[in-house]
Amino acid sequence: MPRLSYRRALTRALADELARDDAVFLLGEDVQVGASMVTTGLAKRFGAERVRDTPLSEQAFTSFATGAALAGLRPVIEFQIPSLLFLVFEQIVNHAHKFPLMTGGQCSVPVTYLVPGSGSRTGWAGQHSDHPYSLFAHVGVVTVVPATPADAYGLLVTAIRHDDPVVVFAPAGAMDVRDDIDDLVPVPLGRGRIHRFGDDVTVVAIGHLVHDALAVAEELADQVSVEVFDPRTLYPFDIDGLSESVARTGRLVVFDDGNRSCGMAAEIITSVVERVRLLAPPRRVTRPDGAVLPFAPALDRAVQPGRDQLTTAIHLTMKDSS
Amino acid sequence: MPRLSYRRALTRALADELARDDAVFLLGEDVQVGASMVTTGLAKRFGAERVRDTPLSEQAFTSFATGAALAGLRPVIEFQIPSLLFLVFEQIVNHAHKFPLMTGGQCSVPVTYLVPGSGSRTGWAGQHSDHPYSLFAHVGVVTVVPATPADAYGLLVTAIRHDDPVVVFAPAGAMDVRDDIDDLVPVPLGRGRIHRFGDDVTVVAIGHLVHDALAVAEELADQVSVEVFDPRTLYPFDIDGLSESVARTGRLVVFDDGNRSCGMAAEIITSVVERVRLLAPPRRVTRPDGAVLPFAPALDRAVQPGRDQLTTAIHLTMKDSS
Amino acid sequence: MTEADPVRLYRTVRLIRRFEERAVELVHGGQIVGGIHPYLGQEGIAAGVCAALGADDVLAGTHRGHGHVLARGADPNRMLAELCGRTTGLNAGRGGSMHAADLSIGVLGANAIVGASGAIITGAVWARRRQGHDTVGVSFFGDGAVNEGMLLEAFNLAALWRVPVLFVCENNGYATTMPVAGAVAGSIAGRAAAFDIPAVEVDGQDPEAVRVAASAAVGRMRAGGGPELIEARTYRFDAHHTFEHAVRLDYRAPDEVTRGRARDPVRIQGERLCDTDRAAVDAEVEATLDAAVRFALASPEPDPADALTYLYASGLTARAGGG
Amino acid sequence: MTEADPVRLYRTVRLIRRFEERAVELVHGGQIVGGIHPYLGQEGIAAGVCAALGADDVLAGTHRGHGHVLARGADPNRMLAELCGRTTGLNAGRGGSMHAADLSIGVLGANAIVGASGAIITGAVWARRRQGHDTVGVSFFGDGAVNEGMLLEAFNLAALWRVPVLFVCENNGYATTMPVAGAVAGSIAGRAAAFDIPAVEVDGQDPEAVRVAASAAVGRMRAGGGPELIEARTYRFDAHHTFEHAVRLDYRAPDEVTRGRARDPVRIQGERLCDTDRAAVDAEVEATLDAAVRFALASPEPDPADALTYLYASGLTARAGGG
Ligand SMILES: Cc1ncc(C[n+]2csc(CCOP(=O)(O)OP(=O)(O)O)c2C)c(N)n1
Ligand SMILES: Cc1ncc(C[n+]2csc(CCOP(=O)(O)OP(=O)(O)O)c2C)c(N)n1
Ligand SMILES: [Mg+2]
Ligand SMILES: [Mg+2]
Repeated sequence: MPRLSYRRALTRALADELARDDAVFLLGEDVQVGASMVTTGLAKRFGAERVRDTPLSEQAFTSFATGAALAGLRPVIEFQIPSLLFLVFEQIVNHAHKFPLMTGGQCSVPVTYLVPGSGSRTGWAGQHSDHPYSLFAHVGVVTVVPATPADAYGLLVTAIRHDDPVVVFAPAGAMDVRDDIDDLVPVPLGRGRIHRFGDDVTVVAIGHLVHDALAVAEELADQVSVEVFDPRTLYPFDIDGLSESVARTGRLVVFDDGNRSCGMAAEIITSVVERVRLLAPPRRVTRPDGAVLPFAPALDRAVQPGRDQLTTAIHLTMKDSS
Repeated sequence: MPRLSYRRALTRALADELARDDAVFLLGEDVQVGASMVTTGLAKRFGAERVRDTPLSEQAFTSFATGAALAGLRPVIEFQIPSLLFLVFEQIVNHAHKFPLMTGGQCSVPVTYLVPGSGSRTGWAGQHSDHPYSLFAHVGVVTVVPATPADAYGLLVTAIRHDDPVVVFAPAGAMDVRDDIDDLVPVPLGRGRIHRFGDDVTVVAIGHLVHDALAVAEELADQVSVEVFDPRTLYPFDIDGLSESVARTGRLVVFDDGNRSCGMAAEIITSVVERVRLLAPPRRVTRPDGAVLPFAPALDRAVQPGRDQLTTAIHLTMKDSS
Repeated sequence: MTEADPVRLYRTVRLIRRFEERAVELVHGGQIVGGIHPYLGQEGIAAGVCAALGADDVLAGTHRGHGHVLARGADPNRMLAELCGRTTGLNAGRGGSMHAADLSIGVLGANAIVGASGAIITGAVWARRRQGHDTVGVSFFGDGAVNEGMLLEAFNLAALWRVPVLFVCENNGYATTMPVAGAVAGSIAGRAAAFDIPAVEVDGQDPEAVRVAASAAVGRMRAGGGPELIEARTYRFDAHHTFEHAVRLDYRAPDEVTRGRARDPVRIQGERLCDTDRAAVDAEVEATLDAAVRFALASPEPDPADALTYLYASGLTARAGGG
Repeated sequence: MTEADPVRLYRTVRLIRRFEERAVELVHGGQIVGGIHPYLGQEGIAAGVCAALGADDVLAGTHRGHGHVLARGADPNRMLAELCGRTTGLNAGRGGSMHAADLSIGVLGANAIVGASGAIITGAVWARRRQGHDTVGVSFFGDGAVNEGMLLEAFNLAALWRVPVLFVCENNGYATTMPVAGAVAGSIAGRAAAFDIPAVEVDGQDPEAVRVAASAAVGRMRAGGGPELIEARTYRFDAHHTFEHAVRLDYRAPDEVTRGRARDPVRIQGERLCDTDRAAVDAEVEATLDAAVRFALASPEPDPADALTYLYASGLTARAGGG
């Protein structure tokens, strides 16, 4: 049972898919030397033709990938910072996503957009600390946010094999998580995972926050029985799995590193209340509305959803229903 | 009491602000001849220096406006199609929106982004029919979607005078609405409006859908007493006004032309269930997940939320609670 | 280097001309919803360029895209059915005028976003060559597109990676109502030079001149050359978009329009045929288009229940929007 | 045309050099969180260009932006306090290394997005001139930025509207690990020529040469000229970012680095001073930086309760994220 880091799990997934399918290729900035420490060694093994360094022309290389996908390849783009997804939003949303319907089913666009280190990397400040996964769930691009090394491997592999565009967020807060992994296998899209069973409240935690949720659940173990649900894929979302959990616990708290308004937490809560009657009003712990992460570390932390806030939300939820 | 069209109300708001404040200027594509039929006559009256035609360089002219705003002006940008907001998403979200916090309060960025004819213009197909207001509510940029000529005037004026960036969506479905207007006055941000009082259910309708909701409410008048709430501003959202309404009716249906997942409807429902206990599960009538509008008119209509769907949702909501 | 074939070239420009005139009628008649950006006056460019291409080549067009699709050899029946939003259309009625595509003949599609096609075609050509095809690509765009950063980035990628893409700038003097001089600092050819992309200027109103320039460029690209740019000087005979037929926008002087229309690519190419040949082609084209109109209008409209078919190639089904 | 002032110019490059060396120490010491992009080796460019500016002028920098802010005359105490995330920082600790700004002296800020500042500065200069100021602007960017469409669009706007912006490309040979030759088709100067923007190349390691070129350009712009571009050839002495001090990325040959470091702008300008003058400046700079470090580290850290202060200039208060 090898011990694998989340970062290395991503490297393994890329290597395995590059080896398995000649149609797969990787492009991005500084991927040959592996500045992100994710693509390390891949250029040496697979060559500069399939592991391509790009100029700083994000819009062009994103659409270049769309064109290559239309011609039958399976590009994987690595973006160095989450906000680069803002810069190529047009190319992903208005082109890659829309081609199959607009052409009446003549084509598919199997591109994977990988963002290693999404969310806050302490000290990278306002323009480098976004966690914009909810934007892609809104436009309907498949969006995954793995929390563990096994899921990072399994979901990245699945994303690369998927026939539509997929955005893979690898949260900075999860990149150094290590895990004992028996077997590395593909993980299906749209299937959540219960990391911890509980009877009183279901906490839905996204990405790196899964680990914080598990820590809080342990802390509270003698007072509240907390179930921790990790959706893994945000779009499509495993509402059946979650509904089953909430039907048992009767209570829901969502722990989401995205902005509050129109974020995943709102989607999750709405999808649940459409189906399940709760014993207490649902709660969400998120970034504030319109969050911009300030540079100073204490402020950066203050803007991110924290364990204390989750603990409070769980206690309040229990109180509301007693 | 002059009869004014929504389109002319926008023209009037631009003209009044250009006349009132020399810091205001307008830029965009074909604004001098007024291809959108909104800026008609303004170049003649205010000159080509203040009503500026731009090359097709949306990213540059959007950031040009940011720079001009940093230097004390109040630019208004007209975008010809809603998806141009995807193309300049970086410039609005990562720059204009973030400057005040990142500089520690050294500046403000009072830019107005006006999109006349947002949503479906029948037959403009996949890349020209988006209604992406929820994206801006998520990132925390002030977002307004006026439904009536009076609000179109009042909210555009307020947007131009506002010290932060504001996106103004003028739905294609509302552009030709006409109204008797006694006085043209600024309308405050974040204040909703009840167009029709009712006792049984609160329907929150956004933009042009307000008029469809009112029609449905009339049709159902002898069976259900429907209250129609128009938020007018999506971010910041008038949750107090809406909570008051829902507290009276006990039931909530949201009628939203955006995509379903992580859309305004989800935010509205979540904000309400956080505060108010409902008599029946809330419902939303929206575009489907990941909507791309197909060209054929019948398909284009089928993807947009319709009156029949709203009627059904209202009936089901009443049934659920009886 | 493709052979001169005046009749074939005339047939193409004549087909596009009459197709567009029929399409405008159908817009006015309400059978085509949403209007079109007529290619009238620019027919020589699509015809001349496509005459220089081989079966393995690919192209991407613009919002003013009918000519590119037809010149590449798409079925006029299915093209017109697409504009009418019918299930028999090239895109099964899902794309319409601005997205008409036929991937089976290498037409990656018209594109409603100005400047977007350059990078897409660059990626497609690079991919096909990696797969062993001797593919070159064509990216059509207007004079307005050379101010879009995304297109200039594509110039850089194509030049850097020596991807054989022929960038064809259809300079009709205006971006909607914006004259080139008001929008383009420097020159269009200079935009190519900035990336070491060779550029030539050609009379876009002479289909044969366009074909000669294009096949020379394609020849150099097949011989291992990198991307090239052709600036085709042309004139838009009709409105930017048919909505202008209803709303008069004042930006082109009447005498300028008259002068512009005087150099007619269909007439210019037609004069290279003897009267009998020309009459034969004209009759053939009318018959083709009569059939196309009949085919399009007789074809079924899609069922609203199928509105989201094709949304996801993976077969993922989207959640409906109803309550 | 500004006067030559060797001492002043030396003071500036020396200040930046020692500031950066101190900052790197503070990064290693953990007092500066998140690391920095050191400007080491490129000091002559910021110093030379800013020596050519007047009080009404504005500039915008890059992710490697400390030098631009300091050369423009920002208070080293508040600059260092900003890097340490203190309330006394230029941005009250909200911006950090990549966003340091001082609008009171026309520094619109460093910018973490490559290629973004060109259009912003163009708008700011245009606006200030409309308000009656005789403002020119400077947009600093690296060699990697000339491949960003948004910057090329800005070239077009500035040239088209004749906005006097000096585009200064700091060509240090690499974009992170990507060599210029692998990223730039054509040439950097050619990118300017594409928009009819005059471009000159200058030795970025000679502060005086940069000043001369910049003030000539500024002079032409004040006399009514449009934008110009200066390509300053330089070399980055240290890592792309301090994270490289921990993770060795293999992309520059040791002897290349040695050769690059041999042409040191601080030494070059220092040799233009007599030993006593140079020693005096050196001592003055050390004293300034000793004080800056004391000031920064003695300054208070912001209160987490104020995390969202300044989010909205309008005073709008954002909804908190708690449950
Ligand atoms: C990126 C983008 N900006 C603006 C528009 C709106 N628009 C459609 S066509 C057009 C003018 C295009 O001019 P040009 O490139 O010269 O092509 P032409 O219409 O003259 O054939 C504009 C502004 C768009 N579709 N895409
Ligand atoms: C638009 C954008 N793309 C990528 C990045 C990540 N990044 C930061 S600096 C850098 C290299 C910039 O190179 P250059 O412009 O030459 O400036 P230098 O670092 O050499 O001073 C990259 C790729 C970014 N910040 N912004
Ligand atoms: Mg044109
Ligand atoms: Mg560089």
